[in-house]
Amino acid sequence: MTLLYFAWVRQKIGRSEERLVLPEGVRTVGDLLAHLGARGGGYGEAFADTSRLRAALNQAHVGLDAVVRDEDEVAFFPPVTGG
Amino acid sequence: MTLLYFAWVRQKIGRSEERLVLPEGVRTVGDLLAHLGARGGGYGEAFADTSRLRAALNQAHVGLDAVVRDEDEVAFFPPVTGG
Amino acid sequence: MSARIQVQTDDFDAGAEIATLAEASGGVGAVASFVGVVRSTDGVTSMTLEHYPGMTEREIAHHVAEAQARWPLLGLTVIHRIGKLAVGDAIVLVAAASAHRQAAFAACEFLVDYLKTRAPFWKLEERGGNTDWVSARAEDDDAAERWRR
Amino acid sequence: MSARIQVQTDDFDAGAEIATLAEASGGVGAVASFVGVVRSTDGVTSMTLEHYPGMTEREIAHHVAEAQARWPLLGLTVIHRIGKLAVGDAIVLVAAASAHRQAAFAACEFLVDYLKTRAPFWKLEERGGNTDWVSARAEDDDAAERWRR
Repeated sequence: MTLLYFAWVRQKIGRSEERLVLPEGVRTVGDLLAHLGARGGGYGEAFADTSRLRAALNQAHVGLDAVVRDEDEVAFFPPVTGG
Repeated sequence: MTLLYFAWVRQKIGRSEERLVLPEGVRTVGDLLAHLGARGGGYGEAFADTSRLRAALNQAHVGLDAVVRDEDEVAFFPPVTGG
Repeated sequence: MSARIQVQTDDFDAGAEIATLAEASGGVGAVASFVGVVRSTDGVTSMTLEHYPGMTEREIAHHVAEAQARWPLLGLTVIHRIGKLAVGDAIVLVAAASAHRQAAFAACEFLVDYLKTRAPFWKLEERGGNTDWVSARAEDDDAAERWRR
Repeated sequence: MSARIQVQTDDFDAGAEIATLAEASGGVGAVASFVGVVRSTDGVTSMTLEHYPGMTEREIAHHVAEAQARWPLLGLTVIHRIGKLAVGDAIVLVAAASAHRQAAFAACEFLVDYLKTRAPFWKLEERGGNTDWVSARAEDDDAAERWRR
């Protein structure tokens, strides 16, 4: 799967994109978020407070309960502030 | 006083402006309207249906009960259609 | 707050007017605007706008002042054209600037509603060789009335 | 109905965009528009806009289609800028054309509300040497929510 990070999520992690093979035990966006946060460091900081995070699955807004597959594009970012 | 006519009121009367000495017995815009309508011809046509007419006294919208004086500018016109 | 009120035969540049409002103060975050356009309703080919010089400017200034009192505005522009206009031509521009969009949109809609029901303009529609004075719309009176509530 | 959606670093000409909508069809009587502008809030000197390429266009297209379904529109234009912008610079243009002003205003406000809460843009404010990511405003969520009622 492709992971994308934007705004301060990107800054804390230190990269904007990475590839990942769907890890064992990861079924939902929430699982994926917990898996990444457990890496610690910048990931730990970026994913510490899920209330400040939003996610998109294949370029559509989703909740943490959305199911992810290995071929998906998943993005993590703060609440949007455009317009 | 100065009388001004706009849109189809002007067209029916055949002029856009005229001077008039406040006629005896004319106290309000409504009196003035009746006085002018009594001239007949284009005036009679223009002032036949008061529900289709609006008036301004010294460049402010007024009702037929507004009191007119000899130094006033009074305008008669249809409901406005700008914007 | 600056307010620009203009009655003119010439066309206007809505983009330039909006840019002027956007740059009027560092506090401007939103410019809402409205452009009225001559429609080809039932075969209309052109339209001639007549107005009451003097009263027009007074009426617009009066409602501009009311808008300024009701909303925290940072700039207002009202340009109304007169004379002969073709289908697709712009008739009027109303643009309002504020820190946030709610005030800008509200002031813009308020001024358009009042222009339609209070500003002394009259439209003469031309269809081929025939002309007709446009009738006032009851919906416009209702739209203006809602601001009194 | 034509809809133009654009994400770009360059500035736009709001007047030209409005004129294009005005002339799109003889039935256009009203063009309502919104221009968002960089404000100098608390000493902001410039701002950098980041977005999610691909998703941005999809989200905007989705809400443009919803606006078209809700109101009788004759044209819609959404231009959102990205990259570094200075105070007073235009960020976004939303313009909606219709026969009458109510639909044009409603569609324009609807799209601005949804851009603010759904389109994946993020603003980084610069104050001198310091930078801060702008926080989402609860008022914006409320503004978008009212269209669901």
